[in-house]
Amino acid sequence: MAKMTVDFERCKGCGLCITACPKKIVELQKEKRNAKGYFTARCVDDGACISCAMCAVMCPDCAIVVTK
Amino acid sequence: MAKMTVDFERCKGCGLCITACPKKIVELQKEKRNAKGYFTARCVDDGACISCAMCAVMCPDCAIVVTK
Amino acid sequence: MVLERNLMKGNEALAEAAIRAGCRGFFGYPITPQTELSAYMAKKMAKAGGVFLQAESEIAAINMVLGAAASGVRAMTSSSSPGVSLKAEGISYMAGSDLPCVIINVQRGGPGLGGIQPSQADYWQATRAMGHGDFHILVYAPCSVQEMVDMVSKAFDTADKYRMPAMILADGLLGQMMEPVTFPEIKAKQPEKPWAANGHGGKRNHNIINSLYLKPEVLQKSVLERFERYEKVKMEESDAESYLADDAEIVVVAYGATARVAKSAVNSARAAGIKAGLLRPKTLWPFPEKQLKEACKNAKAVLCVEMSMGQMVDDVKLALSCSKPVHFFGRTGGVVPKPSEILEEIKKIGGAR
Amino acid sequence: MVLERNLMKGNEALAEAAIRAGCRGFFGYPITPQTELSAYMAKKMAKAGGVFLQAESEIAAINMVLGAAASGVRAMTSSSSPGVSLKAEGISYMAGSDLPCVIINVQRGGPGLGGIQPSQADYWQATRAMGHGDFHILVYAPCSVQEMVDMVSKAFDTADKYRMPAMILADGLLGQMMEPVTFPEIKAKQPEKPWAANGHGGKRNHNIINSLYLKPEVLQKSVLERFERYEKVKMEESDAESYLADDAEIVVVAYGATARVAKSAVNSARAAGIKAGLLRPKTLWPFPEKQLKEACKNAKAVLCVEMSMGQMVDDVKLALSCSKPVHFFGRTGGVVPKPSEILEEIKKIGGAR
Amino acid sequence: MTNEIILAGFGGQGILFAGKVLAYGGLMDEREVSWLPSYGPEMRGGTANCSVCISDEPIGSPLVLEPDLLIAMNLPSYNKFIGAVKPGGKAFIDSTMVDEKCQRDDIDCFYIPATQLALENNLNGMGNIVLIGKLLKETGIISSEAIKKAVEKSVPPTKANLIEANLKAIEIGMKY
Amino acid sequence: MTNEIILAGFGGQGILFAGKVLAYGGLMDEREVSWLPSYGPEMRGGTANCSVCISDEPIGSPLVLEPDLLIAMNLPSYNKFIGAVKPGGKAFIDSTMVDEKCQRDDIDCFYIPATQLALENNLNGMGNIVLIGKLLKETGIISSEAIKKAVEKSVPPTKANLIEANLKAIEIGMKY
Amino acid sequence: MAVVFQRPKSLLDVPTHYCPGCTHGIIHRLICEVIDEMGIEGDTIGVCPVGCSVMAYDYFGCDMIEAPHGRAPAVATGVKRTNPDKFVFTYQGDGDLAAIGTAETVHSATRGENIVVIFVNNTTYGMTGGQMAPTTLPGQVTQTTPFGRDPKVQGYPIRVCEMLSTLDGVALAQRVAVDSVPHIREAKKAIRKAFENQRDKKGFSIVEVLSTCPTNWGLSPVEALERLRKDMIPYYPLGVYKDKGDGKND
Amino acid sequence: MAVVFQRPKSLLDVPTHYCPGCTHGIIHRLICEVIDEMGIEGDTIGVCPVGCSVMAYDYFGCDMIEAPHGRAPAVATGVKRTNPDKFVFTYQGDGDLAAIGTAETVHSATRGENIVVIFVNNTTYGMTGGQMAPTTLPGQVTQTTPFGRDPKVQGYPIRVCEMLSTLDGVALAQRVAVDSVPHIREAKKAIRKAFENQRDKKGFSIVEVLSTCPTNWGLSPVEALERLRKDMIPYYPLGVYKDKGDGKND
Ligand SMILES: Cc1ncc(C[n+]2csc(CCOP(=O)(O)OP(=O)(O)O)c2C)c(N)n1
Ligand SMILES: Cc1ncc(C[n+]2csc(CCOP(=O)(O)OP(=O)(O)O)c2C)c(N)n1
Ligand code: SF4
Ligand code: SF4
Ligand code: SF4
Ligand code: SF4
Ligand code: SF4
Ligand code: SF4
Ligand SMILES: [Mg+2]
Ligand SMILES: [Mg+2]
Repeated sequence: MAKMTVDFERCKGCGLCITACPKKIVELQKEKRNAKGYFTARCVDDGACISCAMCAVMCPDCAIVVTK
Repeated sequence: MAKMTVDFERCKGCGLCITACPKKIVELQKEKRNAKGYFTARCVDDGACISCAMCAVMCPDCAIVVTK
Repeated sequence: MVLERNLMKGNEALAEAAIRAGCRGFFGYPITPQTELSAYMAKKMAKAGGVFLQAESEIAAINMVLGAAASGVRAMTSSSSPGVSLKAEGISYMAGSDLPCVIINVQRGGPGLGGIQPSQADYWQATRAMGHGDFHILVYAPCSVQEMVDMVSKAFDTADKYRMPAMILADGLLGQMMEPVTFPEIKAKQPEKPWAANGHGGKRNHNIINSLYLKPEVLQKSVLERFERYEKVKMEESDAESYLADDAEIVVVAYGATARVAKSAVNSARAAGIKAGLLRPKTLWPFPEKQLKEACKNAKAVLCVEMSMGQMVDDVKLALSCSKPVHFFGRTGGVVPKPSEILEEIKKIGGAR
Repeated sequence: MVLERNLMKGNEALAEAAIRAGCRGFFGYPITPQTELSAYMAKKMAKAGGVFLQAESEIAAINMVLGAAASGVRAMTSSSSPGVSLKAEGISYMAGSDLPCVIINVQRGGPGLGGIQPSQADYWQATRAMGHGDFHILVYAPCSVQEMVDMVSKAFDTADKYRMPAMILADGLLGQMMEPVTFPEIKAKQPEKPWAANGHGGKRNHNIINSLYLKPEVLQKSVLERFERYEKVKMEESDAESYLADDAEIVVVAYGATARVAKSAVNSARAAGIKAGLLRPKTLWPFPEKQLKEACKNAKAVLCVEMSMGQMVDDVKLALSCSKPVHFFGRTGGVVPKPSEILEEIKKIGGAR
Repeated sequence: MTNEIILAGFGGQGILFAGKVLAYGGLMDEREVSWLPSYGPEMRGGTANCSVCISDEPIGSPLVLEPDLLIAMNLPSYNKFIGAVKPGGKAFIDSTMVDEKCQRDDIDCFYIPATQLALENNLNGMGNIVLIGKLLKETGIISSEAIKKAVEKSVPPTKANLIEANLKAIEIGMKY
Repeated sequence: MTNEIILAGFGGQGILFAGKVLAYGGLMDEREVSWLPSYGPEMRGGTANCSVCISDEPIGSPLVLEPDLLIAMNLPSYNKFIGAVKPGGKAFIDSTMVDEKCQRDDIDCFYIPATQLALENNLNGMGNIVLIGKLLKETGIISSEAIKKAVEKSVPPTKANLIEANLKAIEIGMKY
Repeated sequence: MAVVFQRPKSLLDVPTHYCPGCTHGIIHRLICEVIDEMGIEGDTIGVCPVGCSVMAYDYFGCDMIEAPHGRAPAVATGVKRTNPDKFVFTYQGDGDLAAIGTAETVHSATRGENIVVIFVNNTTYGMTGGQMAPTTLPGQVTQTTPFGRDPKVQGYPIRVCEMLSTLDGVALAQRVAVDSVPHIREAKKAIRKAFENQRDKKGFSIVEVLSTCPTNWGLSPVEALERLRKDMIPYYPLGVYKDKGDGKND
Repeated sequence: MAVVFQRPKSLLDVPTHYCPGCTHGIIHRLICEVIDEMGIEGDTIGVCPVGCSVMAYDYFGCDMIEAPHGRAPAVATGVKRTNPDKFVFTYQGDGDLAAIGTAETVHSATRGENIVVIFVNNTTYGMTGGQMAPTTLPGQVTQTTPFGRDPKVQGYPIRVCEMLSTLDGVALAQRVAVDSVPHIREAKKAIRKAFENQRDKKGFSIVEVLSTCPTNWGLSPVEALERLRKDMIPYYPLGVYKDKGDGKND
């Protein structure tokens, strides 16, 4: 299981998590909008993730869970 | 004419002028109440009055006129 | 046990009665002619285990009441006309949030700063439009210091029962006068308030006290539900005193301090051979329509007497379906009508028949 | 000259109309659904040589209006229901100080925070008790963006004429919608205001703008004088639109946005062979009693339609001296009634005859 | 039977207290009573007055406009109210404070140097109660047991030591 | 004859502007018109929609609940309004944004990849106007001179350079 | 024989309703002296509060407006904004300005409204019979603090000049007193500076005047002055809290 | 596999109505983290403002009350005074707290009400579509300052922490921001301290949080954070403006 997971329906695609990630491994996917119409964030390199949770701390919508 | 004169009907007998006079020559008379029922102030020693107007400056009711 | 009759100022009696009725939060702001109420609370409330706080304004006061009431505490505020206007928004919020409380208005002459003498010119505000939106508050109209006492405790109970604000609509005369008064023992227990926001302790879902409903249909539903409760209130809570009305050909309608004067006039009229009677509404909202109709069953004419330009007249006409002539005699701006003036009016109407 | 018809939002049209009517002081505080009015003023007022200031609250805003009006300037404020409640004290002061001004209420659903959709539930507040004390304000009820424009300038003129506050009682629908509108040229000159407190320049006694009268008799005199003026206002200023009422057996009474819907329903009713008509009050205070009576002369029943729980009903009954059955159909909380619903009611009443 | 009384004087002369004693007196006689102060900004440092009603029937307006009985303790209040006394009424005037003599012949006026009497009897400031004594003597509207109880009721517990003095002041007035 | 139209989509898609163009079009044809936005907190970052009425008679309620004509520019608004369209009505759906196909057989549905078409024609963000073009083609509710004037009226003076682009977008829609 | 001291012209020659020894009267006179000296009576509009000075409109010779309780600065804003060339001042008590009117005070200050505010701090609500005011001192007995103001329960007094001097719109915030002739002279200078600021369009000027309420303090007028000196000045130190001076540090 | 980060329990698991990237959401979470850590959800009553966070009652798991615009501190006072053992906090925007609610803010502060005030400063009225707020920066374009806020006309922004720290009743006045992870961590500490102050009966604690309004600023969420950093923090310096500390200097 990935260390950083985004709740697809909760994410609003604001991109704040992207700015917070020290590993620069968070991106907005451009494939599928959620029901509210947003392209959501995701971690593109699970291996590089250090579970620092900075993305989650920055997320205004509590859409991110981080595990270790 | 006296240097310090008190408007008999305007004076409320508060005594603040008394505290202000450097010559200690202001007093409340105890003889006659004005229409509002107050014993009013007066200068008891016109000769000693130096026309400093401190009594008048202190009077909340603008009841004092000072001349020189 | 015979309860001792003591002389007490109306304003102080209101305060004592509130404390006895279990009021544990009083928030007020000084204004003549009701200042004694706060002064009394300042002395007595803390001893009764309650809170007296002088707020920074009438607006703050009503909102402190809102907070205390939201947490389930019996709370009260008191003011006089201009100060009550400032509470309009807050009272509308309390009504919209289904919160009980008691508001005292010791009316004075208006509009604006007006004067500080007795008046009844806030009738419309109290009964029709204490703020924006569709809502009502209970309005009690005492006519003696004793009735102030009795109505305060009634007001708290009824406010709790229907979850709505209640007002005691008094005036400077009643607030300032001393009369003999007794304080009956309070027996009724306060109801549970499972809706209160006072900490769920992990034992229930969180409670929300709120008046916002962004979806019109949902807001409409909440208003309709409230108006159903109002229907019940109308059925059960309207109250009036009927005096010599049974055979009365002229019924005087007056409330509060004015009703005292009117009663004297009615007595004089009877003494002069005129069949006069009195209907004194004790609740202004709900207006005692049934009682008024009953009181006027033999009436040829009705005389409404108020310390205002005639604000209750509409209610009197509507209650009677405009079926009888409704005359008006009023004084305003702090002038208290004289019994002789009212008698004069009664005679005029009697003669005009 | 043909005046160009442009599409304009109701709120913006109100602002533009006020500027053209000579309003030179606008003081407001943001609230949905009337924010565009302030935004428009922010852009345009300074260019017109006037003052736009966003106040710290509705209370500050109405008191800035009081100040500007006291100095003789045409001044206006605007808000929506909860914000209008906060102005209650200030409006009562302005009435008590005989000051003209214009107040806009773009009504939304209440009570409390309520919602932000259109409503007419501040009728009682506007017509009966905009604050404490015995007083009235002029209340205009536009039903289109064009009428908003026309009534703003009428309101300023009439307010000045009688030295009393005037209100435009609109709603979220009228405020938010765009419709074609033209701005007729203003020709009337503003009246002199020798009573204004704007500096006596050593040329006259000092002017005092005040509502305090500590002697009850003096306060009463000032109220009585004001009510004499009100009588004149009632005679001269009440206004209504009568539509297909002449032979109508069912007269619908509705104002503002609701009247638009009601008109559609009346048309449908006529199409269905029912003799329906419409009486649309354009002034709510003074209420157009004469016009209503005239419109109902052939009516068997009256249907009052409002976006409220039925606040105008009393006025309709009283104007008709309760001589005809007055039915009510209402929606509240921001729900706009549908023409079909009103038609249904008309049919029901028609059938019930 | 209804007694309508106005008491008037300067603030500080104990006008409201005297009115309260009367009202309590009526109450102790098991009659209906009311007490109403005039309130307003002019109270402070200015005149004070109050209305007292004592009656066998429920009291209508507690506001007395035309008193049967008047107590006047200074010139402004004397001037203000003497004309309002009902024909046949009685006025009790502190002659220490009021020089004038009433010209009306349809009322009874009593001139009592109440302030002076109080002072002479070491009851400084109890001229108000001396006047009450005189009023009771001339009208008998309150029984003597009642007035005693009334004084006890009216004096706040913290000042119980003043009860005796008040009773003495009443006596002085009664005897004048 | 009355046309009741709802336009709906995300905030930012130019829904209110498109409605204004329609309303101005009606006005230019000297008909009665009204335009009413849905307003509320959900507007921001959420859905936007507005009601437009174009009529030969005075307009009653400007609030359209059951449109004859619907323009839907995203899935939530499509879902919200498609069921409300009057039988016999027409729906214009931006198929770039809405995948679904309507199941109703009592209305006519037109699927236009409007956002895509705009993009392809260097008219990024003018999918709204492309849809207007299509609507006009299928309904003819506004004359072509009127719609030209309407665009001129609707575009703020500071952005006059966009008039051409808008007209082009209408053409694209008309041709689709 | 020269007149050394007499009533200023703009202080109307009528008796006031103030209690004996109440220093409201002194403050009135100082304002009028400044108005006379600057020759601006005809260009001045005063705004009265609700408080003991509610009837000041009968005493000042300039045009006057009676404002709702606490709202004088908003009323003054309405006048001044639409009459920028006139002088506008408010006269307000501590209940009026620092309790119910807090928002209007703070916002007219931060907006830098070009008006003069005369703030009469007598640590009580005089008009309504002596209740606690925001400025009531700790321990002070009032009608609503019968056991003395306890800051733990009724909160701490507000020091208005200190608070307002944190706001950029304030040109002058100065506290003065009227308990003695020297202090009265200083008070007048402050009031004069405030009016000059307005003339020079410098913005919001507030002069807080420590004043007495012998009646509700239960003291003689002379004792009241002593209390002002002994109890009030230590808690409310006199002085200039903010002065934008010649405008260079705007 | 250990969970390093997840939603705090007292932040209800429902979608919010906030715009994408609006930092209201972060501030909500921080409060809930503190509530959870202190284990006080069941003893806490929150008071919502009128503003974008008006519906916060749907998001916080504790009991909630919706106050009229600006009156949250008065409502909180009513709750806290009658329920002294419960935790009470308000959550307010800059329009709510610093404009219409100024009097309630100042007075609950000077009374030392033992409550927590979370003050979300986003330099605009978010809810109503972006009008000028008391904290709108000079030059900032809003719906009601279409030509940019001109302090000479619309007045100067209020610095709330600076103003309130002049009041004796204030236990804590601290300004924080949520533009970066370190700042967010600091913000949480401040909120924690505020709640601990309440537990320890120290009085009024206000935490001013500099926040964004991407929608009304017309910026993307990421740009909005940059504006917060570049424009807001210089005008509203972060830091502790008042801290009664361990109560020894009470
Ligand atoms: C809205 C409103 N609330 C309350 C009052 C009652 N009131 C009259 S004066 C006053 C306080 C006056 O105190 P302050 O401002 O300190 O002036 P002072 O009398 O001490 O000079 C109050 C509360 C009122 N008139 N209007
Ligand atoms: C009495 C009253 N006035 C005005 C409003 C309208 N209103 C709603 S929210 C708001 C301002 C909100 O701004 P802020 O407090 O800064 O919160 P934000 O939305 O920025 O988070 C206003 C003025 C209202 N609901 N009630
Ligand atoms: S947990 Fe840290 S490293 Fe992993 S995605 Fe989040 S911010 Fe990046
Ligand atoms: S911060 Fe949260 S809401 Fe924003 S893009 Fe990242 S996961 Fe989505
Ligand atoms: S003028 Fe000076 S010396 Fe003369 S009485 Fe007055 S204070 Fe005394
Ligand atoms: S100060 Fe004035 S009012 Fe007071 S006693 Fe002296 S003259 Fe009379
Ligand atoms: S009550 Fe106090 S402030 Fe008012 S006039 Fe009397 S002494 Fe002055
Ligand atoms: S409008 Fe601004 S403050 Fe409100 S939710 Fe959107 S971004 Fe946040
Ligand atoms: Mg004071
Ligand atoms: Mg904000």
